[in-house]
Amino acid sequence: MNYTSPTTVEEAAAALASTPGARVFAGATDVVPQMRSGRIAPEVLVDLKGIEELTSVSVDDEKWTIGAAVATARLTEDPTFSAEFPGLCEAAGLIGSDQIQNRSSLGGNLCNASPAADSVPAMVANHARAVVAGPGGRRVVDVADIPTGPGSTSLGAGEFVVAIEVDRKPASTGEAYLRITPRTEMDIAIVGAGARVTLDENGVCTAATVSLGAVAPTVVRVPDAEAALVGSTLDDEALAACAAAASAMCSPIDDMRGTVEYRTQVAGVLARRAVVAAAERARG
Amino acid sequence: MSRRHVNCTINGDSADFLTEDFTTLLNALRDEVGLMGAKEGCGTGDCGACSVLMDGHVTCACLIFAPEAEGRTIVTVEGLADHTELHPLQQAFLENAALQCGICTPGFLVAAKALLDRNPDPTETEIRYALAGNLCRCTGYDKIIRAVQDAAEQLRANA
Amino acid sequence: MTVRVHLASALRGFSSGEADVELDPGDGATVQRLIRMLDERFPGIGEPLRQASSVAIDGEIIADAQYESVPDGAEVHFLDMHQGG
Amino acid sequence: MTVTEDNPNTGYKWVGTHQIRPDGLDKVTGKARFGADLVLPGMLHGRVLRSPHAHARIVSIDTSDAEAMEGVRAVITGADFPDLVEAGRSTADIAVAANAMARDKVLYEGHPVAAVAATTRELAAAAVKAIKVTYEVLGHVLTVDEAMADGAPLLHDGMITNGVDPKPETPSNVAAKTTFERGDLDKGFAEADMVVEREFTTKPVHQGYIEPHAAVADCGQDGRATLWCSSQGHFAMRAYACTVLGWDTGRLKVIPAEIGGGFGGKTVIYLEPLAVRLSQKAGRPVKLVMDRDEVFRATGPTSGSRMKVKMGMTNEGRITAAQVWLAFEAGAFPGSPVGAASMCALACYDLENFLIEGYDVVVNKPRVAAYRAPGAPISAFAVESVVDELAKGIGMDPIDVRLANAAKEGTQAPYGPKMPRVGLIETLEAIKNHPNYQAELGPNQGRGVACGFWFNAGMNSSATVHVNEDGTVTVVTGSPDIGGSRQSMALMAAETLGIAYDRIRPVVADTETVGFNDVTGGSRVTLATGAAVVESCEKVIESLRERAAKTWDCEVDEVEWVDGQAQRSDGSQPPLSLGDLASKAGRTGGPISANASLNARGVGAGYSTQMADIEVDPETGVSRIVRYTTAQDAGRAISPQYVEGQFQGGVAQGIGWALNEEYVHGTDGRMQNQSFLDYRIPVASDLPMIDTVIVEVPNPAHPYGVRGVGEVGIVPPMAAVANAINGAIGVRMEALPMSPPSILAAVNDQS
Repeated sequence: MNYTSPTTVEEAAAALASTPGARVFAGATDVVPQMRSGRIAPEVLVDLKGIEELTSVSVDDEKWTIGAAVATARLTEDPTFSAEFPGLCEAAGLIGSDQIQNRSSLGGNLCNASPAADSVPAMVANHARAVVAGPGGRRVVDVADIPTGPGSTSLGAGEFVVAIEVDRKPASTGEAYLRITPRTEMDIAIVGAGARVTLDENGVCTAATVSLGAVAPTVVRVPDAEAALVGSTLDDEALAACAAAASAMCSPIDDMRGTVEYRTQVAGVLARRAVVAAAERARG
Repeated sequence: MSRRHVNCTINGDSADFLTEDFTTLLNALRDEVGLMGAKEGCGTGDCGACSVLMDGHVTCACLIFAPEAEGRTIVTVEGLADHTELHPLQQAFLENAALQCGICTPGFLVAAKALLDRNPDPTETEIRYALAGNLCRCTGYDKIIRAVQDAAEQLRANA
Repeated sequence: MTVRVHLASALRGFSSGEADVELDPGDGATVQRLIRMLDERFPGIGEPLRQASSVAIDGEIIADAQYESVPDGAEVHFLDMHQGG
Repeated sequence: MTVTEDNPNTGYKWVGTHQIRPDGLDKVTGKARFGADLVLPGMLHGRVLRSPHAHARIVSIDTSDAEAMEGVRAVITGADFPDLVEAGRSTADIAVAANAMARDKVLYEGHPVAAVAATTRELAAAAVKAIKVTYEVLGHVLTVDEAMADGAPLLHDGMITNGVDPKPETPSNVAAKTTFERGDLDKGFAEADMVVEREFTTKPVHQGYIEPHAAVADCGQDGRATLWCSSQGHFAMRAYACTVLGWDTGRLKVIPAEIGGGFGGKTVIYLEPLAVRLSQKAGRPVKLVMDRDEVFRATGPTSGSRMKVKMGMTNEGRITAAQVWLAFEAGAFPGSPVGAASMCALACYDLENFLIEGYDVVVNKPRVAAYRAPGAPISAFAVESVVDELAKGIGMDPIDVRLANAAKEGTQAPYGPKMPRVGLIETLEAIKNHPNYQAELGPNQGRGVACGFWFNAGMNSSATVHVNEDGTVTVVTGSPDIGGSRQSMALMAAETLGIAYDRIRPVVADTETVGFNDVTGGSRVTLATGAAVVESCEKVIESLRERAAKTWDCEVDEVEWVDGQAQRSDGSQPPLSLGDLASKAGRTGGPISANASLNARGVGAGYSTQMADIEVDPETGVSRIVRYTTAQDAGRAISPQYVEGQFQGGVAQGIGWALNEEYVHGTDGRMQNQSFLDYRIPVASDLPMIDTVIVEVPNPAHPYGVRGVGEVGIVPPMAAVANAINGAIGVRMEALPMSPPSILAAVNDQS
């Protein structure tokens, strides 16, 4: 059992390639509990926090590039980023306590591939992309395409996420994330909903994304909800259609955190509320 | 198998210890360094009893691998008092009866220090959310929140 | 001297359903003497009474009360108490 | 805020004041040593192998591979302990031993089957995995309904229900039935203008102390051992461990560590005898510490239940009859708190007609342990919910309804005896007069009220008081300090001796240093151990008066003890301070010291009335505590800040129980939520400040009026919250926890 802390993406890739039982980690907030419960038993742990690219945030006219291992606390306390993406920050800020926030990362939250991961619906609502590095070089894929089911991803052998890219937010656009948990903090979403809407000068919705967490094996987008919103003024009728579409999109499970009925019903409520919150932000 | 040598700063002193690669910082602090102030309540980052500051940020020592401490600055509850003077948070916890059994107290003090270092005048709600990662089963939190408010006031007066 | 002993429902099998029993245990009576007298009247009731963890004498609940003295006119209840958390 | 009966000026100098607790400094600086903090030279690390099955016969255990591993120094199984069945020991002793280590059957997931000691934690974990256990898996029962069903798999062959006449002939999972009854139920219900009948269920909940169980044992070659552990009673740990080991009590010395929370869950043993036996086999000290998942799977909890309550009320608010049926999960061995739950269920009320039946039912879950007023919160949830519904039904204020039926001095308690002076009415009035009772409620907000009763306890305590050479004082007790009792001991000693609080050092001593003490439980320490401290101090004062009389060459009755000084009644001599007398103790008869050992008398029952203001989101079922107010009769608050802390802590635990806490088991009989992430105790942001009113109706039987405050605060919250939810959105919650999914399901059912 070895710990290694590479300083370049290439070294990390080599470390991953050299041992089949190697595993990358950033904050270890999921890795340690999984090791402790015996669910995973990595032979080598590759700490990504020594790689500058993975721990830095940059922005240009087109996009934000967020290192996959950047602690969510560093991201959410960035005044520029949080002003532009308050919804994404809300979501990232819900991943556990302050103690966790100083370790957890967007990359880790994504690659742990929990359907209930809080930051993922918000990233999906914002059309975020993942920059993936691996033996075959780099590729860029939609964040939504990384998780393929609970605990599994589309990452190939030796691949890992280097950064999350989010395009600069267009004008008159707002986004939001809401979730339901029994406790106010330190909890896993029973249902989560992300939304982003763009409004024109008449208040008509010109673009919308609605995403749901914890209601299917992966985070899902809700095209019918988005269709119901676009072209509307987000009036009650459109919002009701959005809620109904969100509920209809659910294929959840019964588990110790919630029932199929509950998740299905509340997904609609949360989707509607997330859209309302996003619209308020879009209106400024 | 030979053990790894880790150099770091703990509570203001340069320190080093030997560790297995997969040992947690919490176990290294307790077993190798001999600092027993950080406690294990869960081992999974859910209770905050092992809270320490790493480079000024509050984290759960149970979720950190000991080799990650290389070159870092660690502060535990044992490092809060300034020689003969208690930290205002420690004094406020005593005066407000903000502890009963005391097992969670080290973690609360460390997390509260992290809060006040970045926000000297937090609201009650901000304190409650900042300390939500620290479980206390004895007090119902009421007196802990009041102690943090008192300490914040004291620190602002001292500043 | 009169002492009134209350028998819990589970013990009334011994007493043909009688719930309240009056005894004259005489001066210097103790709980132990009450149990002996009850066992004479309702054979077999002594054992469960001795096993009761507590006895209430005029409302005061006392643990391990076998040798507790019982005043004239007292009301006595045998109780199985949980020690608490 | 404190409400004192008749508001007497107590005249106390130390009792009732705010002081810094004696153990506080160590606890804020990280120096305090808890169970897992002890390290001994050469110490081995132990690990327990636990059953993956809820119910199975152990066919064989092969430890040879584990024993052969490098670094493994000892392996033990049930065969390493005496067979208490063969030895003819009591059922209770047999259960203690069988729960500590399974012999032929495992009765719940997490039941210990073997343990190892090795040179490192990692080796111990690996060795445990190398032990091969062959099980014959049996059918399991997880709820009282499953356990009581015809043909249910039996946990204990041949167990016949106690308390049923005539005795049943066939064995079952029902260990015992308790019954309390009075009057004529039919007549009572006939007199009612309104009758409500409902069924309720609750889940097992864990005490949730933050410190996992830990024990370090060091057994010598002479067969004697020293055990360090964190518990609510090291004398009890000694007794239980020796029972399991088959040892004389004198072979084992137990040294108490600081205890990181217990709430009843650390009144029983788990690791202690295993650590001793491992150490004995290895010839080295052994430390055993539980992981959090082990704490959930194998310790605590309190009972899950099913309950039926039927009550009748007149339009004037008089309860005419009450029928209560309780079935409690005991876990794997008999001994649920259903008896206490039965006794407490109706103890807030003065009733003519009632019937209470309680069933103690074994199921394939961890053996239940005491949890804060064991049993009372469960039955109170059901009864206080029905009282609330009746009050709303007849249109009467919920506090007025309770006042109209309240138990008071002279009330014949449902469990038999007449109540002595008690303070229920005062707590009801304190809530009614509290400004929060008039606070305006917003949309989807509701207010709920509920009451609770707990006996409190006395039991056995010992204390020794030493006067040091300079007049400082050491107060030695054997009651582990779980929430500030060292402070209350010091305050009562200061008050009695008339010296300053900071001249007194209270310590909790080991089993060889102080006389016997029962566990710190039942809210008994301030009362009982406090009484032993006060009595010891009084003996010291007697001795001091004699010594002063010697010094002055006068009669003892010419000497008074006032304000920490001996005074000559006629004023002819300057007073002698405690320090003066202590420094010359050698001349007046030697060191000054006294002890007292007693079975405490004068237990004073505790009542609490609480009010919850809750907001419910009707679209999601998410609830929020807007305001919470608790009024509890402390008798006398020796240390008011810590009394408030007990009130607030009990309320917070109750709110967790009400809203989110529960054991979730799969159909495979395994617990699913064995972490603090999924077993959701309240976090700081879940709660508001908890407003407290310390009601003081002094216990006439205690020197300072103490009743005990630790437990009753957890009795009312579940019903108070349920009643508030009912006020907010109209649904009557019949099952705990009232989590968002269950509230929303109730809303859906209603509409």
